[in-house]
Amino acid sequence: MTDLNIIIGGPQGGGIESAGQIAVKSLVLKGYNILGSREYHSNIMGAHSYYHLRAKEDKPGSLTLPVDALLALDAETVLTHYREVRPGGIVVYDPAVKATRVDSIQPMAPPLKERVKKDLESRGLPTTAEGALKAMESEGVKLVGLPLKAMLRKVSEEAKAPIASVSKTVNTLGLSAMLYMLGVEPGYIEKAISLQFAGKEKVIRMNVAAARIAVEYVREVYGEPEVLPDGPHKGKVRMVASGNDLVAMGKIVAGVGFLSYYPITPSSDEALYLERHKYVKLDDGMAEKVGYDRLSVVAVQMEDELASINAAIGAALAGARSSTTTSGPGYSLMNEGISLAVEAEVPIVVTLWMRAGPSTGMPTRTGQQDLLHSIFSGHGDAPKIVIASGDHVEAFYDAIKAFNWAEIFQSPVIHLLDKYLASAMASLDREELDLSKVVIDRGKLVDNPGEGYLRYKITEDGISPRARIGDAVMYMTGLEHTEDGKATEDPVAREQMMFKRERKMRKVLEVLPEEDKAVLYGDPDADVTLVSFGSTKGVILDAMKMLEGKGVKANFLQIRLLSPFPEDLVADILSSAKKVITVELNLMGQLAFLLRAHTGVKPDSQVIKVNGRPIYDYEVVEGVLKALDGAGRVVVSGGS
Amino acid sequence: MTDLNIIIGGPQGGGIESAGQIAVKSLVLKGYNILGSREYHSNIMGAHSYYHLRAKEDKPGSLTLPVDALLALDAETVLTHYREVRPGGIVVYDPAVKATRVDSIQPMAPPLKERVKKDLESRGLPTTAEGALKAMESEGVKLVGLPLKAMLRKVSEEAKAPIASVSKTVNTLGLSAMLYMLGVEPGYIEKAISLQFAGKEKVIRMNVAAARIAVEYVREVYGEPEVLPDGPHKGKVRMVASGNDLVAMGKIVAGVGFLSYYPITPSSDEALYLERHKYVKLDDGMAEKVGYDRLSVVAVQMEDELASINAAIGAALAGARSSTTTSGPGYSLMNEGISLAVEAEVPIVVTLWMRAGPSTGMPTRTGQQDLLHSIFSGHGDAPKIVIASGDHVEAFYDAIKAFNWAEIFQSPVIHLLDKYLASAMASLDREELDLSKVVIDRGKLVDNPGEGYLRYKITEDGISPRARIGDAVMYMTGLEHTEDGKATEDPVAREQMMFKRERKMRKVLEVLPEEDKAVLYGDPDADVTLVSFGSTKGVILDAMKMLEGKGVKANFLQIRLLSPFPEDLVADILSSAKKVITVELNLMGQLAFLLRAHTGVKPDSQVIKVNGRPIYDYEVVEGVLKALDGAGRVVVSGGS
Amino acid sequence: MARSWLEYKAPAWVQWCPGCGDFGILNAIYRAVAELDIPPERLVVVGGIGCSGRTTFYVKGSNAHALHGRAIPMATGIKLARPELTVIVAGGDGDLLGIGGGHFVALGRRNVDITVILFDNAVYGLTKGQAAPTLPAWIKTKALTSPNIHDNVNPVLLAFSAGYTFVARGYAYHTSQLKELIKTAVRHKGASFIDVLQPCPTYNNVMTNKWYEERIYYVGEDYDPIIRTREDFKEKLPAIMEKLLEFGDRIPLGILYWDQTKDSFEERLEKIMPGYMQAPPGTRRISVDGRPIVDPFEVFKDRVIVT
Amino acid sequence: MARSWLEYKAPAWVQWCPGCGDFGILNAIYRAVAELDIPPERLVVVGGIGCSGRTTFYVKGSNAHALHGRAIPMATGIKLARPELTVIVAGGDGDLLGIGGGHFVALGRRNVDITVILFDNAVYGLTKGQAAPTLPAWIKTKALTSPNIHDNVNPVLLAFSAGYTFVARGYAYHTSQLKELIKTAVRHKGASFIDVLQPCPTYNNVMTNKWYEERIYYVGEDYDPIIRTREDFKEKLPAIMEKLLEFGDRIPLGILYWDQTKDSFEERLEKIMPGYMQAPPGTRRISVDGRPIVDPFEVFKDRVIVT
Ligand SMILES: Cc1ncc(C[n+]2csc(CCOP(=O)(O)OP(=O)(O)O)c2C)c(N)n1
Ligand SMILES: Cc1ncc(C[n+]2csc(CCOP(=O)(O)OP(=O)(O)O)c2C)c(N)n1
Ligand code: SF4
Ligand code: SF4
Ligand SMILES: [Mg+2]
Ligand SMILES: [Mg+2]
Repeated sequence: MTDLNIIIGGPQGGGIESAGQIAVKSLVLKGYNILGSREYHSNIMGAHSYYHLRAKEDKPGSLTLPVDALLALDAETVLTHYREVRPGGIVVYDPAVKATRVDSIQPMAPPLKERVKKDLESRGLPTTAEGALKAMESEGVKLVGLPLKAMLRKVSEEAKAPIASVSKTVNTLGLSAMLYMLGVEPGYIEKAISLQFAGKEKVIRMNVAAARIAVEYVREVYGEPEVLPDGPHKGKVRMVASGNDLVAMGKIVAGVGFLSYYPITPSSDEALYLERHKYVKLDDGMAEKVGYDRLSVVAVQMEDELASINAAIGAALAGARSSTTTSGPGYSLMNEGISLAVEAEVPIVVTLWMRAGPSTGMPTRTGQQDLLHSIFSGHGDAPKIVIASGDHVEAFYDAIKAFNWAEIFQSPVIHLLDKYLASAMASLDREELDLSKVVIDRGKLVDNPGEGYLRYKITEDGISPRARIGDAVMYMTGLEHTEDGKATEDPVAREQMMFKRERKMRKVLEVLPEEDKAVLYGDPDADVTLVSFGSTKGVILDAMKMLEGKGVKANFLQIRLLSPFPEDLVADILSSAKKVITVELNLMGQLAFLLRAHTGVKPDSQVIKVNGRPIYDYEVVEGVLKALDGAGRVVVSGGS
Repeated sequence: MTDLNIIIGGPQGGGIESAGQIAVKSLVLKGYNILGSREYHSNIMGAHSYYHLRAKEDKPGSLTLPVDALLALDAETVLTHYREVRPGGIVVYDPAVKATRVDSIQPMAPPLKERVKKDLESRGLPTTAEGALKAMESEGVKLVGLPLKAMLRKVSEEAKAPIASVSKTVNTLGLSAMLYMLGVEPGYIEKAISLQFAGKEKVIRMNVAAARIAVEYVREVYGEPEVLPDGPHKGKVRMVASGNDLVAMGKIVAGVGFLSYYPITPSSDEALYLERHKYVKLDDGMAEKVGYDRLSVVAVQMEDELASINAAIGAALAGARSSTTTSGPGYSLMNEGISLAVEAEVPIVVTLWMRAGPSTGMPTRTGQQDLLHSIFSGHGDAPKIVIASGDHVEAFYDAIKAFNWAEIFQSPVIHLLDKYLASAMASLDREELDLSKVVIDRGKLVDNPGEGYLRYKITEDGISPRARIGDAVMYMTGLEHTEDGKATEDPVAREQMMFKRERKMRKVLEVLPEEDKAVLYGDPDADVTLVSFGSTKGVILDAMKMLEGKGVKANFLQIRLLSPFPEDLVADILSSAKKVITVELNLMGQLAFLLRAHTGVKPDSQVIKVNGRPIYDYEVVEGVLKALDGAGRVVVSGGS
Repeated sequence: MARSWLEYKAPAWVQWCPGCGDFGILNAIYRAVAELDIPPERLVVVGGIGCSGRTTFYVKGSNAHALHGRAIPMATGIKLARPELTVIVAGGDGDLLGIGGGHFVALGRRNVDITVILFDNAVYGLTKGQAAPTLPAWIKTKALTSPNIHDNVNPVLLAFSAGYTFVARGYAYHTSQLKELIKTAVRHKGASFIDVLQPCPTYNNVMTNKWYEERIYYVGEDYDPIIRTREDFKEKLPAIMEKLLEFGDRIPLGILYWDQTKDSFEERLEKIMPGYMQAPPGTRRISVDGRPIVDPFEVFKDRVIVT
Repeated sequence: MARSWLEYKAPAWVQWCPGCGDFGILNAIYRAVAELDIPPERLVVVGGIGCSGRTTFYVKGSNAHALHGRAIPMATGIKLARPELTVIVAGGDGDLLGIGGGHFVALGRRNVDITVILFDNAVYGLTKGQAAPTLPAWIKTKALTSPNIHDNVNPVLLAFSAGYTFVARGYAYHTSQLKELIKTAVRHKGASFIDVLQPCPTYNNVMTNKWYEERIYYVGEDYDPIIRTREDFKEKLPAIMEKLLEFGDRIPLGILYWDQTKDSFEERLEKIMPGYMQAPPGTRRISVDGRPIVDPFEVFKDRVIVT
């Protein structure tokens, strides 16, 4: 069984992202499933960034530490990650960085500098990259030095291009050397390079040259490595996409007509991906069926998030499947619009990519801190639908379901995801994005409302027939209103409308299938039940297996629907749980809070992580073991 | 024991507010305690508005229905309130409105029209004001007709002013007639008029003339009424003020230096009252002590609530006691700023006057729907202090305490109140606003920070010495930061700051006295414990007495501090409760939710009200009785 | 003129104070849309929050009453989803220039085909008379506790600076002239703006009907605000700027600036996505027999890898 | 010139990309505040969110890094609480004219004595190159998937329209000229605005140093932007408008408009509350021996009733 873990680090703007993607593609081509994610600073150039990836035969649900190989494209990487490579692993680095002192590295965070210096000093090592390399070596890590400058000169010669213009291949040099050392045949690397730079022939040529030079060099110095066996996923049409990509894809598949957004990490890449595909040519057959041959999505960058949500509301009123995408700070600004969408019963989908807060916080780091904020967003009693996706596949389907639910229940739907899922890339099979599972349901949308149309007609399920603005005389308002949408302050009419809206949320719980509410993975009779939501899913599933190896039988309750909360279902499942441990990436234990509020179950322990890094499988294991040892709250803190 | 209940109704802009205030003042002058509140539409002129008041020897904690007297200045009032006068009560009206048909009253809410017509028809009465009067008469209400037109003509003669210019005294005519019929001597009414229009001699003269004419008329037609005995509160220096007024007063007493606001009901009147007193002359002794003789508060109307909160944050950074005031929609817009204030540890006070939502909702109606929204406002884990005032006196002190806490804990403090308290007037004794109870505590504010100052120094209690911007080189940011306020994404430094902020909230619970956290009123051994927060306090205290009359022994747990939640204290108190019933003015049972989340106690029943009107004493009684009968949720719906 | 203005009168009590300038604006809107013969269900009045915003309840249309300050973005969403509709924004000075100031500017940059009617009473009517952004400094209207110390913003200049392609000023009590302005604005393809001076007899006791009547005048026949070419712009600009800046003893009414050279946002969308107008997002089909019309493996080829 | 600009260099890694125009602006700020001899602890740089906003971490001062778009209101609160401080806002075009557009306009109306420096790179730098409000239409910078279909806003015209009393334009790489502009802006008592053209070599591959160098020029000695009287205004306005509007083949730099006739907001506050400046909210005492200094029954007489 292959389980390959890699970190590729270097300065922001130094090609870390593309090196990571080439690695991902090489390994996918080689037949593996991959999971890879980028950690980076809120900065354009120079700060430390790294790509963290894992390749397995089955689906990796989690990144992990330590890794098998570290590619360090600068001194900072060596000094940041030297404690994260397993004994027997390799580090690929440029010997030229050895002399670099910790203190001389400008971008390096001062607290990290202090920690590293202390550690190296305590080991009696110099506080330089060399010290860190020695520390690794002493722990059985193999040092693979690459004279990058000399190699670049070679690339320049081969590619017949000046050094300056080939200097960008430095990441390819390092990467190819590392992959080759790990047993990936050069052919895969070269194919991955071609895929990565598709359409840019010159760039491909230069990078392929670099790859060859690197491979040659390491072969010469370290000999032919053992070949990594091929993975089982060869000869297939697959997809490699990030969470951001998959949500954009889901929206387009769902028929989104309008996307408003204001740039913000980590949501912008969703908008960007959607914009790349905002104009789709339909094949003739389909064109005939739908009556147009070019599907155009109006994607508008608005002046702020207030505008984004209100424009999305406007487009939804006019009949478009309408959405906006943002993260915490933007969502805070959308609160008022959310409350309007509740009161006025407007079907919009708000994709909320959580990142580390409060406030501007750490814009490019992950977290699950917006759970309660999103549920209780918007003043007044403003119930809404909140769904959290556990992984890439769910992200895709949920993006579609969110539109269905928005229209069926005439309610804002908040689709909760996080920075980790946003940037994490996963390999997917065709069957995983199975359109035959996808239904487009627009609920009570009526094309011909007719005379005397009442937008807010009181009905048993609380849902009124919905006409598009432009198809009937009607009135829509955020003021309390009578059935015809006219403002009223009548106490009785008011109460009626409050209860109408409440009924809709009851209906949500009635109508949604269990798998969209809460799902129990593993043996119902396990000794311990882990409860979580969102992107921890894969991590917890992986950790469950590891726990089993340690003799702990755990199962996992994934809460999918956070609002309205499926209290009966969850209470029912938890009623037979022997021990309940929540796992979440926030400080206050927001899910634990919600659980107790809705079911009365107070988790026996909480495992939390708040340092802005994704949680790793071994941390869940560690957390659970400590919890079983009696810890009330376990804080895990891995990652750089 | 006097218990006088009155409703004065008429069109908005028709002097209802001033009639109400004259009534209040007359009864205060007469030695009573009063509570009076105005119900009105979000409209400038013409819609139905009414003043609802109660006078007692002891403090009325609640308004109630039915009333003893109804003054109906138009047909709509008759038709809106005819079911709200007790048998034996009186209705003062103008016979000229009798013929007015329900259908012809434009401003009247269509659903109300339907209900009234149905009711009158079912009684076999005409669907006119006359029908409603007959209905009242048949139930033993005494009809007191006033020929207002003729009386106005008389006022015009007496005041030697044209009809048009005296027409505004129509409310005084009706009011004086009613008060006189209820036994209030004309002298009090006239004195109240002089107080109400202090400084406007002509207006006073005209209204006094009107009062005399009215009294004369009713004396002639109905004879001399029995005189209402004087109340016990005579010969005192008292205050009659609304919740809005008292919060503004509290802020000024607390030393507020900066108030930013954007107009919104029901907060605007707080800002308006503060603006009236923003420039205060100090006496010479005090001037010498503080070094200035004119205290000036910078009160700025900003361009929106985003600006309000950020300007307030700026002023707080610069060392001012700084505040902003708003209601739901504005608060939604402040979410991002709140999150910043949490992350950057800025002491600001946000006064949140709740009104009926969601969205624009019913701007001038009351509710307690923003409890969870305020607690979870702002993305990220953004813990803050939330305190709710139960009555006028608490509102005053809490406004002061909020500033102390904001500065002691370097945190935003949300002061929760509602529209009902905002506009309700209460009489207060000097001892109730006792300055000897007031301390000004600025926490760790340092005047001379010195070299090497660290704004976010890690301390045991999580609280760092705070210097004003302008007194030291420093850095303040909403990004995660190191002790010196520089942005960092270091995982360890990040975690440290998260825990630092968490410790502060723990400290709040440690430091605050119990009376500011949760207070149990009544016999700890009662059969049923009512739990509530905010302005229901007086109502519940009144209802407890009524329940006792019905053989139900209830006590009342008022939750004052909603965040951080005093879970141990509340759990402890509730642990001996026999039956728990929450009372709150929102749909989802927000306090009940919070209670269960924090203490595990699921209330046996919930009494809720969502129609935008304040809850009345008899409704609490009714709710509790039904709850004791086994109802899980009781919705009460009184009021017009 | 197929329709009577009465067809646009919604069955609702009009809640404004007696003598309020809003009545004049409402009448002008009734008459303009009637003369333009817009079917009520194709007419979208998007209102802000304020006395002015209530217009949405009084004009029979397919209307939306937005949040305070957010009428413009909501209208933008509606218009871009259904470009065939007539979209009019009705908002107050607090609404459009205070809390909504950022959107006001952004609409100019977008030039979406929306007509913005500013109910300019220089006060916050519905919240009881506070100073609005158009209230000149040092005026103390009755609800203020001290004189206004903010300068007033000049709405027509701001609109011009922001990029509106049609900028006009009207007077609330001059219903027929205002009606003509509205008609022209609605016909203009792009972001059009009408600053309507609107007395608020209840709260603005300074800028009264009398105050305005002493100052307003209509720009004459000789005044040419129309830009047909870039050269026009250079040439006519000084006169236009003079009018845009004039606000004091004399206040010009009429069309002040009209740039006919620019594409609307919808036209620009059509340029980058030909076909958009024919199958706009609001009304196009998004499924066939309840199934999606695009397959991810066909459309998102950039993410497909054949192993 | 008591201080060296080095005294203002905060000990922090400056995170901008190599060649970024922001370095030039930062240097100009260092030198301006040094020459103005402002003690670092009295200097308040309020930054927005963006590459530009990071300036707060690089200038030694008593600084605040605000929310995206909210630097102006935060600066307003700081300045009004402590009018004796020097307050400079540093923000991007997205920050100040996009999400912060409403506040940008409002500051003009208030004329608070704040200097706003716009880092105008026509893109959203920190979020990876999206179009900013100052990017002209139909340009397709590298991060865009299709050409920009928004018109660009003209920052100096907008500032003028909003009421800023000092409006200038500088160029990021012209450090010494920019330094002089900043000094004059800081000295000006009122809302001052400097639009600094700032190449973003990483994302704006159209409006490059070369692009700017081909277009920019300094207004000459003969150009007189100073308004000393209301008559001045009338007389000089045509020339001023021409400069404010000029942005294309030629882009004027220098002081474009300078109105010296208006009181700052602080001065207006002092007019309605004499004594405000002497005992401003930020620093005045609010208690004596831990007790309040006002008694409600003395101050709020309007609510007192003697029964
Ligand atoms: C976010 C928010 N803040 C404040 C309000 C309260 N509010 C309602 S109307 C209004 C201003 C009205 O003034 P304007 O826009 O000039 O309209 P007018 O009433 O004068 O027509 C305000 C501040 C609100 N509804 N929402
Ligand atoms: C409410 C909110 N929305 C979005 C963002 C994300 N964001 C950070 S910087 C930025 C724009 C930066 O552009 P600009 O203001 O032009 O500054 P520059 O980086 O170009 O200097 C955005 C949108 C945010 N921080 N907060
Ligand atoms: S307050 Fe003013 S603007 Fe509002 S309805 Fe009355 S007169 Fe009109
Ligand atoms: S992205 Fe542009 S503006 Fe930001 S630092 Fe880099 S060059 Fe400068
Ligand atoms: Mg107005
Ligand atoms: Mg920028």
